[in-house]
Amino acid sequence: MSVSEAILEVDALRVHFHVPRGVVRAVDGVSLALRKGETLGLVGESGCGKSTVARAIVALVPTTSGDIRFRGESLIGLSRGRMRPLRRHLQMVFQDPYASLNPRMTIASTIAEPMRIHATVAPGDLDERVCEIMELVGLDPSMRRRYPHEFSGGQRQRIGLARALALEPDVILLDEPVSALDVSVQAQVLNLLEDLKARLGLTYLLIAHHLAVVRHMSERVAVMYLGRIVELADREPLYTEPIHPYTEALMSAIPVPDPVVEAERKRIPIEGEVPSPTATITGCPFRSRCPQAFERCEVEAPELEEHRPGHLAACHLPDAD
Amino acid sequence: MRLSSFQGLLLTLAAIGGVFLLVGMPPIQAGFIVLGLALLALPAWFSAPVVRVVGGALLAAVLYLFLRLPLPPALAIVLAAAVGFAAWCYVPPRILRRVCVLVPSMVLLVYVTSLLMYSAPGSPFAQEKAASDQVIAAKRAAWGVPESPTEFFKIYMTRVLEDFDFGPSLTVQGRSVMDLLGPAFPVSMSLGLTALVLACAIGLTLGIRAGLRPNSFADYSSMGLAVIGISLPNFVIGALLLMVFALSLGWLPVAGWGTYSHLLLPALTLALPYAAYIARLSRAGTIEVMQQDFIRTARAKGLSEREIVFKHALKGAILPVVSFLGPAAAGIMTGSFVVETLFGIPGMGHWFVKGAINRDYSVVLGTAIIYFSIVIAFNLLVDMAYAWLDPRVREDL
Amino acid sequence: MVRNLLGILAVFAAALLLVAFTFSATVEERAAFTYVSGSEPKSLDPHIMTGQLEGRIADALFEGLVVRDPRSLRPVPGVAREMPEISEDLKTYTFRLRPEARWTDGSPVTAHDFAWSWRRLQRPDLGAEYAYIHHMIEWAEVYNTYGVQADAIETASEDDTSIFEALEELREAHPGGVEAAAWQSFLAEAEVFQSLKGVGDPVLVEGLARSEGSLSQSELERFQSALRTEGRRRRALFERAEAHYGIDEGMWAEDDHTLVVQLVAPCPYFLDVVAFYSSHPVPRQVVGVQDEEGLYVNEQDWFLPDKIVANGPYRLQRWRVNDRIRLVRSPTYWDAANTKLDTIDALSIENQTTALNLYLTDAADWLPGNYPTDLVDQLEGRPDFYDTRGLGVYYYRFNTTRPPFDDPRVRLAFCMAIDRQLIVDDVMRLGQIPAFHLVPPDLADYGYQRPEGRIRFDPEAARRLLAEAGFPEGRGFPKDVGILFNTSESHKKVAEVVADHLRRNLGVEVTAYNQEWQAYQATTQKLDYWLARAGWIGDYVDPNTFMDMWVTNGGNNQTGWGDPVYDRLVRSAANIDLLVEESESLFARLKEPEQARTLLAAYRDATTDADRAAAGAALRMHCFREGEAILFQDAFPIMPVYYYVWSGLVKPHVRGFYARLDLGGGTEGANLQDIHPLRALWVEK
Amino acid sequence: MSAPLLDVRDLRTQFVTEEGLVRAVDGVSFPVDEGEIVGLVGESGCGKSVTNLSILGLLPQPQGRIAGGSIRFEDRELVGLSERELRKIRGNAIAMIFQDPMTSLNPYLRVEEQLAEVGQLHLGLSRPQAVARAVDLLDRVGIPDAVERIKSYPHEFSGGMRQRAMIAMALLCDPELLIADEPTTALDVTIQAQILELLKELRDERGMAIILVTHDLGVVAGMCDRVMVMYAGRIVEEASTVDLYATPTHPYTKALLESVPRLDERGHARLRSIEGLPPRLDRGPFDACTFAPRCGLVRDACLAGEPALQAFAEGRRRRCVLAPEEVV
Amino acid sequence: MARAAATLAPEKGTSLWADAWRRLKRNRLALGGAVLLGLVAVVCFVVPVVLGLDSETTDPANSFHPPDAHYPFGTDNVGRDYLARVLVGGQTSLLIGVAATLASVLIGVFYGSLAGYYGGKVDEVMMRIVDFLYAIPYMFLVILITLQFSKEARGNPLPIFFALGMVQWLTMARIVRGEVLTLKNREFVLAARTVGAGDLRIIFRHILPNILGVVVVYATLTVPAVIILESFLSFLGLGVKLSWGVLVSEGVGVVNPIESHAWLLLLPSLFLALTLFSLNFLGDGLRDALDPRTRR
Repeated sequence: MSVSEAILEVDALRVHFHVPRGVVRAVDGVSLALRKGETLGLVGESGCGKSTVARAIVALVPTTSGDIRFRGESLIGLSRGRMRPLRRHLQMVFQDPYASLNPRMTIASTIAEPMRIHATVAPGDLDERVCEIMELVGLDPSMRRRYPHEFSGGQRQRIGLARALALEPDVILLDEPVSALDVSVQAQVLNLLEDLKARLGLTYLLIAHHLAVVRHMSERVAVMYLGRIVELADREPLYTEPIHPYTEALMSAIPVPDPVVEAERKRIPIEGEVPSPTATITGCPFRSRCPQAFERCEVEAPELEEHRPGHLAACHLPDAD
Repeated sequence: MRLSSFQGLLLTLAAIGGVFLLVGMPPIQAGFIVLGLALLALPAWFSAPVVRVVGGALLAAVLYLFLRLPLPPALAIVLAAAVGFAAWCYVPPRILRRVCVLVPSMVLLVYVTSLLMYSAPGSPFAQEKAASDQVIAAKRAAWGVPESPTEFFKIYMTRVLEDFDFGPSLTVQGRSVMDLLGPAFPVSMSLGLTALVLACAIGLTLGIRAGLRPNSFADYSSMGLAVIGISLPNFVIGALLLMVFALSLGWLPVAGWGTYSHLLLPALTLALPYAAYIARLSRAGTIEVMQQDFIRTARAKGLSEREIVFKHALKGAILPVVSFLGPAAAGIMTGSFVVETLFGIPGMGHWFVKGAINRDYSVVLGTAIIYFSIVIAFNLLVDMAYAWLDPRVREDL
Repeated sequence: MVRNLLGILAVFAAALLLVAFTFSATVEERAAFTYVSGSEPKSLDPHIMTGQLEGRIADALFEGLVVRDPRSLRPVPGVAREMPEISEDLKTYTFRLRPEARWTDGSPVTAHDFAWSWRRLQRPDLGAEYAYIHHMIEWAEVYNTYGVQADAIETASEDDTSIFEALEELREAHPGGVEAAAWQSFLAEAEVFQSLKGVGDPVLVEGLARSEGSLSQSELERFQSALRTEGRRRRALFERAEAHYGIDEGMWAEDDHTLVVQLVAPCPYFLDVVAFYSSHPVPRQVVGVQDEEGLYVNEQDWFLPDKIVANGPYRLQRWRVNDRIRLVRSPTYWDAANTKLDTIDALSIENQTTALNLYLTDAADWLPGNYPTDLVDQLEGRPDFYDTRGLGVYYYRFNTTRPPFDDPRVRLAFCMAIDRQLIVDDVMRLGQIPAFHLVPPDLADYGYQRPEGRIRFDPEAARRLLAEAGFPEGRGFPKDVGILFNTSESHKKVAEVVADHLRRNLGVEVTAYNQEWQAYQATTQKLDYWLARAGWIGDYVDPNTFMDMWVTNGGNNQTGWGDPVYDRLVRSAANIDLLVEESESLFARLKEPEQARTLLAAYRDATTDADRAAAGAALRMHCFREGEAILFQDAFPIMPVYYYVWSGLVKPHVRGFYARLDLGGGTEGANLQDIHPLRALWVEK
Repeated sequence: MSAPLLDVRDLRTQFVTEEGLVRAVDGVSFPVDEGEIVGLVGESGCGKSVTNLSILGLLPQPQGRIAGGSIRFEDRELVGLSERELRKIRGNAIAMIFQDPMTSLNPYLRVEEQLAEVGQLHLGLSRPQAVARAVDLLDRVGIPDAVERIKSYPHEFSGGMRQRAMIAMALLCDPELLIADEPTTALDVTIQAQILELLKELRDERGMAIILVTHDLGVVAGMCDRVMVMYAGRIVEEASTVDLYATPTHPYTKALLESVPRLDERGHARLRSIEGLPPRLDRGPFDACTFAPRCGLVRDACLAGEPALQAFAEGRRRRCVLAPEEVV
Repeated sequence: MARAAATLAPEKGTSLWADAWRRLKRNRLALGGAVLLGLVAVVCFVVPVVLGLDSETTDPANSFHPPDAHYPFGTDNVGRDYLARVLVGGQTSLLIGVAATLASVLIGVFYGSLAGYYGGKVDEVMMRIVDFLYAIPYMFLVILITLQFSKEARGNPLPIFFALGMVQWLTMARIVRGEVLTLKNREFVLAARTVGAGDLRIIFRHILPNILGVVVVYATLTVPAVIILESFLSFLGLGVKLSWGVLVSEGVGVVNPIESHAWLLLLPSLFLALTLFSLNFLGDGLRDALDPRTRR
């Protein structure tokens, strides 16, 4: 595998929110590099901060510290004017296809809006361009004067994708793109995503809690827990030889649609639930649920280190072995 | 453009000040108001420790003002300081933050009300026969009502802070504001509470009945009945009630105050519009609650419809009503002018209207302060009731 | 479920319990006599109060030297043992007080109490609105007003510049002299007229009257020095009055039971004034508290139930604001044996319908006028309804300083365009008399012999006049003209009909609009109106109570109109001696100078005091006639509409209530001032 | 073999809406035996939840109604049973747990109250007895420190604990049948695993039957003895779990299985997608196979009429005109 | 790639407004309200012009004329045609209601959306100011503002609606702010931000159209509140020259046991009640139609 350039780099990103009961460390020191043309999967349970990472990248939430670089250029602290042209190349698709479209706008204006804002297309050509994009995502252009509520979930997700594609971006952040869809429609959207990537040479950051989807789509996968990345590796090594006990447990918890396989699988039970996001944590954040935790985990937070080539994990276990 | 919050404040205040200047308010007055608003806004920037200190100090100061009257000064200071200290230690910042806002609010209220009063034509000293400037000036000096509202504000605040004296009424000779409002308060309280109970009883019955079967006959008839309450001014309703129950049937007295029978018609008149609002709110509340998943759970448990409504749905259904009760109570206790006039009741509503109409500045300020206090008190009550009903907000209180 | 329901019920019950707990009224027995008093009394201090409803209660609580006989309303002895001795020249009244008169605290009512009280009424720092009612007494006006006027002229109060200084500034600003128009507006702005009220100095009189041409520097200088002199004069006089009024001059207590009053000039209505509530004694032991520096401090709340000491037939037992005042029979009253009602309730009810409902449901025995006016037709036929002509006039003021009403022709046109007969017959419907003059016709000595005015209902003539003034068929007439009235159903009715008449008869669009009382007063006093509704009810039965309103810049004038001739006439009526000197300059400008000269000659030549008094009285009436001629033949500063009628409902079991007066000798009279003394009432069931 | 615990026959449930008559469930029949876990799988809107609500007579009123068919539970006919009688069964012999434990518990009442009332209602227990029983069950479903925690309000519980509390509530009266309507959809996978494990244990322990409604084929695979696949208000295929996954004989089932990415997949096979959308149920009744418009194997026979649900092997039924072999 | 526009001819979609309208049309009560309201408005504004009715000409000799063929509504206390007065009064009442509501909507939406959109401390401060204004008795705010203009106004409704608008905007601001607060974190707003939309575009294109429903509902319910408040001012004598409030408060004077000229109260009350009844039902219907949460 040739070492491709990193198109998007996230470096020691922290996003903290102040709430009445304290500080939520939604993202607490995440570093990622997205290589051009790849799909990086970001998985984790709800509240682990995976969506916040994406939102921080597109500046929907303010960054507490750390750096985000797009094509080597830092996006942090940029003025609005400098940010706008860069932002064009960085688009996002949201989870809920019902909430992510303005119900009062026709889908033509929804898709055209980014082009209007950035004036990438002459106003006279907008309509035509909208039709093109709609065809690209598999929608019938003659429906462009309709409103979102007249579409099904899968179609809406296509519209959301069309909006993201309107600016011909390089990177698309996919925030749980199929989790709200029915199974049969999921496949349509996933296939479409793959096709588009191939056709347009896109780079994806795929955020999902569904490990199977991530496995299906991504070249590399990062697992998050409590605002941190606990493991980051190429797909196959991660799924076949996970290092972090959390990754392992997570995978074992996912049922496989095959009774024969299911019957044979051994489950790694993890007890309890994710600690409160406002709690201050010493040591390894996972230790309260980790079946293999030992003394060191109590006191020292493990760093994300390369334990095998290209396989990073934040765990003391490999050292202990 | 994302504003920093402080920039936002400055911008907001500057905009408000600008609007005032634009409509021709003297710069000093605009300045005072903006300053007051700034004081009002400032606690938003206080961190918890600052809130504790400022809130505790303000609490102590206010307490001192009260305690000093019956107690020797040294004792008052000690007591107030002790309570302030205790507040600093134990009272949650959320409540102290309220204190931080309340005190400047009260002061600003007095100032803004003074400005409003002064800007209305006429003065409390107007009489039918034009008096000479000298006589008027002498009267103004004697009553502590100078020509400038800012000066008046200073005099008034000094009087209140030093003697806890809300001043003499300027148009009812020989009576202080306390003399006038003191006896009127329990009257309004009796009337208001009765009306409130009536309003809740009627409103909840109609609203819940309607909400349980939306778009049914029960719904239409209940809401139709309720909407009557807000479709006519209450002086018309009062007059009609009077016509029927007092004049035609002779069951109840036509006017006056003294026996419980005097209470019923005015309370009903006062209650009807509020009953209508309550009906509306509880209808919406009921509809919403009845669609909740936990109602389905309750059904799946085998509970009877009655148990479901009264045990599981009721609390949620009346929550919107509860938050309406704060403003409603304030409105009911003070907005009864029409009812008082119609039924000859010596309540507070009279002073809310007559104070302004007679330009009785001290009465106006007195009523404003009372209203403010009632609003605050009822908001607190409502918050408590809300927390009692909804455990989820208890921690936020 | 039960818990939830119980919870709600418990909250309700707790709230209702709180109601029961705070329920503020004790159930009171109905009073022997209850009447609807109207709005809440603003004060029960007889020197401060100005309203009829307050006066009614004051008359029950306090007793003056003379009181009104309930049947005839003529003055009869009250605290005075008998009617006063009146000197031959009609200027000195000597009252002898009953020794048995007592205050409710048991102390005797003495002449010193009256002297103290009457002096208090004039105290400049009391600011009593009705102080002027005693101004016929020697030194009273001086004590009441000269100090303040001298202040205004000469000494600058802290932030206000004095007239004198303002004049200095004016002179410096206009080295070449001042235009008359600018001069007049300066005078008005500095309120010079008010401060120089009654000035005799010819330089000042001439200066004040200058309304054409301009004033040169030297004239201004002369004016200024005369002003300085006048200020000094007033200061000196004030100091004298302050030292002596009520002590040994003007009016004083000769001994504990003798009060001597000296009038400036004979005053035929003086005893009426003595019976008026402003002349009631107030308890100096309660009212006048002496502070450390030896100054009298006026207690503001001395008349509240727990403090009041009074000398009248009733005591104030309870006063619940906005509800009722409870009066009980006073055992210390000298004539307590003849007070018949044990308790009286005066209800504060403003709403007319509520008042009527209370009366109709027998919760009140007397409803003086306070019923919905639209019900007149229905009420008139009832046996318990009464009505009587009243001593009051309903009129509109013109703002004569604001075009187009600065043109008397426009004012007259307006006056002639409204159909008063229709207003009284179909709008008011109580038998009111259409008014074309100011003074009501029932003043026996005067009313029926006054000069014809030019006002009548004549739309044709009115249109002609308006055309002459430059508004043919109302064309070009300002569009924004409005008729101001103070908020009230019945004023509104009249104003709307008047506006309609003006529209139909003159073709001018005028809007009737209202302001509530406080704003209305400010607006009319600042002359910020076009046409404003007003009414005046005589304080005593004499033309003077109407005529003295219209003197230049008088407190009740508020039209901007003024005429030096009129002013002199009114002043002369108050003191005929002023006419004896230099009368020709005035007579030359009268309508009937010959008659005036004849009357003056008779006055001069009178040999006996009685003759002289009779001639003086006739001359006085002539002054009023001439004055009214100015008002209604030339100037029309006001538009009279009708003379009042009083009416009300009184239960048949109420006795001692006289809607018609028994004037003796079988003649009946109208109860012009709607006075029904409470002390005389009783109830027969 | 004795009569099944629950026997649903030709159930037809309809809703009257503004758009028209919605035949949400149209001729559904299935038995549930004692101690059996039956999976009901399908996409949203296929009628699986409505089927369950129909069983307990919990259809939203006044729009919903059972238009036909029969539901026999322990030899009693539930359709047409009075509300009063139905209430005796609900929460007692048949209990139900719902998808979102966040909203399915009453936020205004303590957990104690919500649990105890069931015991008081159905078992005639006194309040303290009912509470004690509730504590026992909370303990059983794995809530630590149940004596104390039972006094909490639902919002003080985490999502997993709430679902455990819901399960405890359902188990209070030892129901013969537990209907679990998407019990883990709102939960994280690790919690989902715990809850599913718990349900399985409970079944083993108490021998109650469970109807497990879900859209997740993986959940079914690990849990159920028998699976019914629903589509557009109908059962299109029914089989034992093992058979169904091994040899899906309905094109829809097959497509469904092929359209989900699997965790254990090797290689990067393209997912099979089912084009189009399920039919709108307010457009019925249908005179063709409802899946025909989306079916890759559609032929004329499919459009001629609606195929019936027919048994073709031991314990297997399907609704398709094609031969099973044509599909596999 | 030139494609004939004809082949692209789009189908017209139905907007949510159209949907709401369809739902509203099903709500017979609301529709009845709307029709009635329209009828009242048309009658008030058209009939006086068409019939040339005169509400000012007095004829005191003919006062309290009961309704008959010539005077369908009778005459008032100075003999004016009561039909004309009721209708012309209706014009003022409706105008005041609508105008004051518009004023409150403009101020409230502006203020509320700023507070909600910028959120955080700005929101806290702005809402604190609103809370503060709430604590001033609105009654004498209205009275004092009305007094302020009593001279210039002379029965002109302008200051009254200004005064009423000034007190009504507070609730509107609160409602709008609440809606904006939830909307601004909705994904479609976030999506707009990620494509680079500016604050103004987001407020005007994405947020305001979505709160319009709530605003319309609340505005419909504000109109009756304003009309009632105006009648209260009329009761105090602070009202306008002629409105339903004026007529009704005058009419109340006839409720007494002596003789009731009942039509003087009943006819304007009927119009007032019908209007408010319709507005309330229309408002409730709109809420049901526009706000899917309370919809069944």
